[in-house]
Amino acid sequence: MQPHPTPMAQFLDEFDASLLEGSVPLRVFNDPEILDGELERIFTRAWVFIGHESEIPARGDYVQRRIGRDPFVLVRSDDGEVRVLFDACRHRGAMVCRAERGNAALFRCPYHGWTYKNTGEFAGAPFFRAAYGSELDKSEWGLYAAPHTEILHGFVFASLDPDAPTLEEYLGDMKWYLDLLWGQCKDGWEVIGDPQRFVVEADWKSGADNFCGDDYHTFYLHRSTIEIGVMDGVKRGDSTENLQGYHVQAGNGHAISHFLVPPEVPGPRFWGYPPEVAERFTPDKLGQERYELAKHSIGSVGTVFPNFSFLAFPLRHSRKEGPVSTMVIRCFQPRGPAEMEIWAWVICPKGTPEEYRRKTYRTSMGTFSAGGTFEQDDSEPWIAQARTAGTAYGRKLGMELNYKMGLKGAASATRVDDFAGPGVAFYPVLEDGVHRGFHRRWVQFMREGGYPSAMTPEQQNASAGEARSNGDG
Amino acid sequence: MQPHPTPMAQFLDEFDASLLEGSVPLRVFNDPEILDGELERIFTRAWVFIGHESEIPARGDYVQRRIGRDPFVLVRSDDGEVRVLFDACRHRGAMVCRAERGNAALFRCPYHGWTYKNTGEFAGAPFFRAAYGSELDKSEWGLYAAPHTEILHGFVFASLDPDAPTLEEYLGDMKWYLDLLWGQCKDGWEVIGDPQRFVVEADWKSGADNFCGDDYHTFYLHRSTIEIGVMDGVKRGDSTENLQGYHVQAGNGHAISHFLVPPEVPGPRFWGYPPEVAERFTPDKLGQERYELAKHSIGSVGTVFPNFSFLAFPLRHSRKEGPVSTMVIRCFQPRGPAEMEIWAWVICPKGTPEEYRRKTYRTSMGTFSAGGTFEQDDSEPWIAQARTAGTAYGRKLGMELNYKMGLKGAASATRVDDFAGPGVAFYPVLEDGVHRGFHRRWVQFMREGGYPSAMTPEQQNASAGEARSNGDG
Amino acid sequence: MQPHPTPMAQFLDEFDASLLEGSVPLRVFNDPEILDGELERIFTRAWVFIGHESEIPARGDYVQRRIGRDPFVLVRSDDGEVRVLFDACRHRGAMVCRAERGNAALFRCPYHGWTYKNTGEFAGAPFFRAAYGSELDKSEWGLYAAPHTEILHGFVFASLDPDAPTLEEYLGDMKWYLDLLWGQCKDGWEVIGDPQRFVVEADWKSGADNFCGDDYHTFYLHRSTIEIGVMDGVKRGDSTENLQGYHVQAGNGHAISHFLVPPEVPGPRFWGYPPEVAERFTPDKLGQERYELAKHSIGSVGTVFPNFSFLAFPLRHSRKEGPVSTMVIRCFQPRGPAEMEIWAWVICPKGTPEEYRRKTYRTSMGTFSAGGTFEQDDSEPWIAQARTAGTAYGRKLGMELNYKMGLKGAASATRVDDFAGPGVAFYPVLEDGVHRGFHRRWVQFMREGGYPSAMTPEQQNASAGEARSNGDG
Amino acid sequence: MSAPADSHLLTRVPSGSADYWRCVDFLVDEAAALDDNRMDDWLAMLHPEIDYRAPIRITRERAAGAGFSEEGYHFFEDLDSLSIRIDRLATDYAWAEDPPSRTRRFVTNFRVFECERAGDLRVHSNLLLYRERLDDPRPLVMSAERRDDLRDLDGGLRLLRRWVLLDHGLLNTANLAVFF
Amino acid sequence: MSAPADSHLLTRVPSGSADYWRCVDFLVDEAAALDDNRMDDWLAMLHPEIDYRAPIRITRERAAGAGFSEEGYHFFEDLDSLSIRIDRLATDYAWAEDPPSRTRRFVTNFRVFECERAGDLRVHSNLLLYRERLDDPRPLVMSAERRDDLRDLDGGLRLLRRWVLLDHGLLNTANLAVFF
Amino acid sequence: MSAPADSHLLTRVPSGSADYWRCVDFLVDEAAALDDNRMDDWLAMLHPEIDYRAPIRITRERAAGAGFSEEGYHFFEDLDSLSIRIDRLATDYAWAEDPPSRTRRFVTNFRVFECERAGDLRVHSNLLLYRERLDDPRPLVMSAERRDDLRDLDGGLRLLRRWVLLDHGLLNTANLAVFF
Ligand code: FES
Ligand code: FES
Ligand code: FES
Ligand SMILES: [Fe+3]
Ligand SMILES: [Fe+3]
Ligand SMILES: [Fe+3]
Repeated sequence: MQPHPTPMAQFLDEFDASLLEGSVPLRVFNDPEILDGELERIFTRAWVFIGHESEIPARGDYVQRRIGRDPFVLVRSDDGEVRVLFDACRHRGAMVCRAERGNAALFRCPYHGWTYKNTGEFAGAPFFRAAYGSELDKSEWGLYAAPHTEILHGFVFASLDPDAPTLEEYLGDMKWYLDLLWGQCKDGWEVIGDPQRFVVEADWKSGADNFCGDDYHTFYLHRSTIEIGVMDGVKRGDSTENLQGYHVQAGNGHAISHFLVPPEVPGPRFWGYPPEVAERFTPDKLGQERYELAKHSIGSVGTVFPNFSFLAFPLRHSRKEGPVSTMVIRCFQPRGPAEMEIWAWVICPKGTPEEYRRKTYRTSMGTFSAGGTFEQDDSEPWIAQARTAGTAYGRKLGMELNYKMGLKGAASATRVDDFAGPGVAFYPVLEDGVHRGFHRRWVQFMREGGYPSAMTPEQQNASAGEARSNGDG
Repeated sequence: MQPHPTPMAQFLDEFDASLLEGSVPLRVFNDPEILDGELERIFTRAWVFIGHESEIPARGDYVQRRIGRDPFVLVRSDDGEVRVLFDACRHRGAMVCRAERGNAALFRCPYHGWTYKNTGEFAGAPFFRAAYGSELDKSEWGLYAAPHTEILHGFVFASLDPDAPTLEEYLGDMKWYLDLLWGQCKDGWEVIGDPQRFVVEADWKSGADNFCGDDYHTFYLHRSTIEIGVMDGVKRGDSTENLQGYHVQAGNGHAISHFLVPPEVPGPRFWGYPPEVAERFTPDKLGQERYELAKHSIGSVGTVFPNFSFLAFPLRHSRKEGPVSTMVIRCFQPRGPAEMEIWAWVICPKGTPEEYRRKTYRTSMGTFSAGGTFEQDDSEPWIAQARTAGTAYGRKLGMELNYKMGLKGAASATRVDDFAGPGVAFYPVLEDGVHRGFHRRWVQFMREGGYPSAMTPEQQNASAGEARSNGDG
Repeated sequence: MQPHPTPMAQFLDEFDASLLEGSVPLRVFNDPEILDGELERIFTRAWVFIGHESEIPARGDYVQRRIGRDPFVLVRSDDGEVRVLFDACRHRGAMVCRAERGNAALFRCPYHGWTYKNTGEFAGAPFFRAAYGSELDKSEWGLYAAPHTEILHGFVFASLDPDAPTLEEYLGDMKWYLDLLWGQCKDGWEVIGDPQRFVVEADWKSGADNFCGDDYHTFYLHRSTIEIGVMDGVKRGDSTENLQGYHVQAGNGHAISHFLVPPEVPGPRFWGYPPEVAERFTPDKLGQERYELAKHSIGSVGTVFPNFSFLAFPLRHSRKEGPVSTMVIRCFQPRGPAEMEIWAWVICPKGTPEEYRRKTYRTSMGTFSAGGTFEQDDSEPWIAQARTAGTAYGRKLGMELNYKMGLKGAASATRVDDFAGPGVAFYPVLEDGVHRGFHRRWVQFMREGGYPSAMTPEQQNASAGEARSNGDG
Repeated sequence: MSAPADSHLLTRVPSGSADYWRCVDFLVDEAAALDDNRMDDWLAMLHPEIDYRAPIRITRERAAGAGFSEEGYHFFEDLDSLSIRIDRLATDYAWAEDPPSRTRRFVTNFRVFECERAGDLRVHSNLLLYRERLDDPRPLVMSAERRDDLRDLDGGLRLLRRWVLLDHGLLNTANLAVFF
Repeated sequence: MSAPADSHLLTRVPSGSADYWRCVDFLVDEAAALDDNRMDDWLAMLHPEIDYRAPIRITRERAAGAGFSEEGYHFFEDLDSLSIRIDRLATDYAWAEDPPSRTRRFVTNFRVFECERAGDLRVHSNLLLYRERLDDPRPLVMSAERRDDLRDLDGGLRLLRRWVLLDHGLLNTANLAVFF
Repeated sequence: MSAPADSHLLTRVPSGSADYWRCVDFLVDEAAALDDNRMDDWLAMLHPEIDYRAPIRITRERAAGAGFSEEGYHFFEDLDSLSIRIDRLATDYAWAEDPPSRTRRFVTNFRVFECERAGDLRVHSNLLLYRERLDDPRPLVMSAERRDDLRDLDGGLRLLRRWVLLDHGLLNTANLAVFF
């Protein structure tokens, strides 16, 4: 009678063990009990992306955001601090923020008029003294705020768990890569326009897992786009030539797939930005070595556990012009079992000339958005995954998915030590270790108990790494 | 993994205790487990409002109604009795009543034609003898009827629990107030038109709790309406002047907020009814004292536990004419977690002259209905409450709502002994005791065990009352 | 707090016992826990109908089908075998079949391009050697197929349980009747057009149970159709004259209601097929005795447990022409609590002349389809059943449905020994034994433990049979 | 008083005629004013004597007709009360429509008739109202037939009478804070 | 037999012409008759030789076309069978539509062509059917393109042929008890 | 750059005039091309200089206007990029629309204006897009106002500029793989 006879703890043990064999139980992509656990144990504990400072440039600027399914307000308070406030009035729980974007000195709850400063502090209530006398300590009745909020290169992250480590600790070696991407521009980065948001009837992990580095899908799922020449330098057919990139497990479940041009390719690349934008990059911030790496970087895609992803590649949304660099970020937000909400932003270096700014925006949206030539196909298999994950037969079979690429033996991906960045790196990208690492961290978060301890890149890679050293690497 | 680690009994104990501090757990406004409990322990036990006799004036007249989510038929049987029949054919459970209003001597089930008298008795079935021979005792196969049905001033109530007390016992001191409202008109009251029904994605308790006497919200949530002058005698701004009314805890979870005009105001008021309607009121029914109180009554709003509410105030839906009395009743029916169905009737004294009858209807619907200038705003915070109540972060925080108004100390609302009616009365209305009482009764109903014992007004008020006597009252 | 305080095993025991009294708990028609059990214990174990061979005449032809809610592909593989493949890619679980009908040598998963032969075997994957080296044994990575697939007269059935008996054993005595219906045509049968599929917010059992032989409903639910003369030879009014047919419990929960013309009626009937179609029937296949029975057969309706049903009657969808034979088959697929999907096919003997082929199709769809004059009314009571089955009051009452017809005593239906076919037969059809048998089998399937043992017709009929022998039969 | 019956006793104004287009343009312009939240423009399109009603509807047996309540109305308005509603929307506290929902009024199936009173025009049309609120991606779709009387005033048509015959029993909406 | 192809080989009847309006009026009047449950009025609009069909549709790959079944039809009717349906509705036992659902037919995107046979008119139109049943507040919305042939008879147009090209595979409805 | 304001400053083209019908026919024909998946026919209806946009929309307070993003667009296309999209659909791997969804575009509420540039026509219309995917019986309904500029080219109108003003914040759709 029980759809899930396995108690959750045992399920997690088995899952963890099965990861060593490159297996992930299909069921995790559609299960109400697992979603409840995720909301409780992942989304109220992990550091999650909230938005970018450039979305709220002035004091009082705010935008509505979500952590998991919960409503929050990202606001630049009058004291200049950026805060992440839980949008639930302390009086009777109505929501105090009504618009998705705006500027406000005060948030006034429509129900009874309790009022909060844009710092979240309680500011007043109608008939306050007559109603509450002196018993109500105003300092205790401000909006709840995320216990931790930190900003990295303008990207605002928050954690709802008082016990969370610092963002830097949480990011582990992934910070090095976020620095690589976003820490070298003179004036930082900015969001163009407003985020696009759309609902997909699939599990949020389908998106987050994919962006860990599912380069393997690019050549088939996105074949229509490649066939018509949207992605330069990618050839069709059964060739590994196109897969010259690195998979990095950066610890704590984070992963990045990073593509370099061979040293012999002339000219700086900076993910395809043309000179007038590339000049925003400077070695002054992180040093010459990292700057050189950026210079040779042509593409990146990655996921910061649990649900923040990014992608940067030069692409075409035109037959007349050459590839245009794109840089997009994503939040894969759970909405329900087999339902997520995708938030999609386009970003560019601050100071990008207007013409190229528009060009990168059009190309980014033209390829990676709900209507993008690339991304419109991504939701198809994700929806299907959720559907098969919900089957009775899949449960009866105990169906396990194949995450075995690069796990053992003779496959082409090999652990390499010569990659410039930290973490455990493989070359080329034909390997599933980045995905296995994501799920290992997921298991760790889902367990009962205190805040998950740090997971080193070696631990994250445990199975694959060991396996590789037994193989011929 | 469990979204609600607290077993229900412990949760109820904690909730009851927290009420003494003026706290209500946010979670109760959106929780599938709690809704299941409510359907099982409240809606199949409490006395609930079904409809008004004037809706079914003739024998055979019927209307479809709900108790919780369950379908019932309110019918005036051929023997003149008013009955509340469970609309489930005893044969295979199809529904026998197809229209929302009509007149029928028989209810014939469309599936196989089993037929019931409008008393609910089994009347026959096709091929009865050939099919069932002599074994089927017809007297045992009538429609189930509510075990208890009683009528008070034409208002029909029913309880699905054989162990329920009488309606009078159930109402406790609230009966005195229902008498005050509806027991003094010569020919009673009647419903105008058909009820308006609409779905709101909020918990049913948001409505029931509000109508217990949330006068506090009037001045902010309904500020748009007040600003344009719909509610006479109410001034804007931070003034308590407008709150001259009484909050009464009437026992068994029932509550009323009652407004009087000062004795110096000339002329009888009767909730704003003009002389040609007010003359329907008579001291002959309940005596001179109650009649005098009605004469000075200008407004009432209240809830009979669990989900029957009423509201009467003189209001404007015109700039050219003065205030018009309105009298509306409400059922807040659960439909699902965070979903209710609101049933809204307009009533008036029987014999109200046609012109004023139309005027009170137009003003009532123009202010208190799905499209009413007042009520259209009410659902906004209720929907938001349900949304925050469903958050993982709210659960993690164990977020408690503030029901502390008037609980302790120096606030202005004071228990008064000089109010004319029974129950525990406070003056003025700036206090949450009426809401706390509702939730105390709710806790009592939700507990396992036999039918809840009576709760006196003093018990209902326990926390607040004690606190007040320690304070300066 | 628990909506279903009865543990499932105890519930099933009680249900089984109550069947002896002709009672079925209303709750089974709308209960999420029961649906979960059905998906797990019935639909992944029982033999279920998948489709007809004539839908996939050529190699590579496929159609998308469901078992319970799970997606399968019925395909005629290149080796000529008919297979039922689980539509879940072994890589990451996306679906490999995108269209509802087509022809394919290969199924290629859109996500990463893993490819399967139309036998289900793994055929290849992009970069296979580079990605997986030699570690991945291709023979282990084909699509899952139903462990058992068998074809009876072109009707394809499958079971997802390796422990399932053969189809023949599973069908028990019902095979004799399926042979009677579909085993005597020279060239077999074929589907006309594509199946019609529609969603009904009712439990799947409402349909399956009805088709076991709910002749009782015909005269009231379908009275509109009968009144206007769609069903020949059926008279209105309280007459049993129209019910001259046999109810047969065929074992293992299967049942059929079969109608014969009296021997004195001239001319062969063959369910109303005219001579030019009836000549397709031949005694060569099953012998003269069965052929004679077909000759006198005028109508059949039945259910193969759990959810495959059929119906054949001569009907009118015209005032100008006489009755036209119809032959329809049905799958009642669960979609959710109180939600099913009905699949409806029209079939006819292969070789039916084109004009009559069109005529039988038009008449079949004109009467038995979502828009058919008969069937459009069926969903009304089924939806109502699901609704009352979901009520809190129904649960409180422990409401039991009446399945007592023919159970005891003086009713007209009598067990007969002179019916030509196997199983336990009753005459005439005014009895609920066929429905009780369905539910007895259901209880057996729902129990924990190994594959349900066979249930003989006598066992299926236990209660009713015993009762009848005590009565006057 | 019940809804104007299907106007078959009236003279049909030929589709494509000048009066037909005046009516169509009026209703299309009106829809644009409402969808654009130009409430004052809408108010200006109303005749001073406007009678604006939306009767409550319940499910009745076929033999009992369309189920419109004899006495019950969701809306029963005149210019006085409609202008109160519009003034209310203009405050900063009309929460049900602030932020405003995103609406779109699809007006189709025009049939134009001459009213009993010369010059007045009766228009039957179908209205599909698409409405989204806040961040809820599930639209609220409402449907109605409207039977309107239009009258010339100061050189332009004005809405003199409107019956909104909703195809709704139990309303699928938390409020009726928009106009039909 | 398959649905009439998009009628680009036929001569277009100019929009706004008399014939155009006759067609539009016909379809709008027809929708009103159906929405008002005036079934006899509807029957009177049908040509005695009416051929009324709604093919079943399944999901096919793009290359395989629109997915209409070659042999399968939800409806495949003539006047004889349609009148049976209408007579059935008039009994007191036609449960699927008694109480009747609340329907509204939105007819748009008219394109009128001259048929091969002189005088006959082919009209393509889009149909959105809004339908509510009993106390279920969730509407059932169905969509189709219709390709109709209209023929003059006794001084008025009659519906001679209709193909209802539904935009539905698995139907979102418990019955097809209404007409399209 | 923001959407063309409601075009009240422009001269209205009389409804029923030749230019009105040219616009209506254009949009109705265009809808048919898209619903029939005749993508090349659609491409031929576009002006070489087409500017095709669908701004992102967010929920703002009433005082802040309709909520269209100043810089954010779901679509921001020219002929070059639109033809890439159409070529992509023609491959065998455009999964989001292969099998194609079943779509129906209901175009209503036409208002036609003369553009600043003589001869160009501006049309406002409402678009309801009904869309079904695979075996999902729940339709996806999208709504928008469109503000189009049409220009004569080679004897026929071409779509020169389109603003699709969607009535959607959070999109109720897994992809925007269809055209508006
Ligand atoms: S809920 Fe916010 S002020 Fe009362
Ligand atoms: S279910 Fe009511 S008569 Fe059978
Ligand atoms: S999921 Fe099928 S190929 Fe990857
Ligand atoms: Fe992708
Ligand atoms: Fe209120
Ligand atoms: Fe039937």
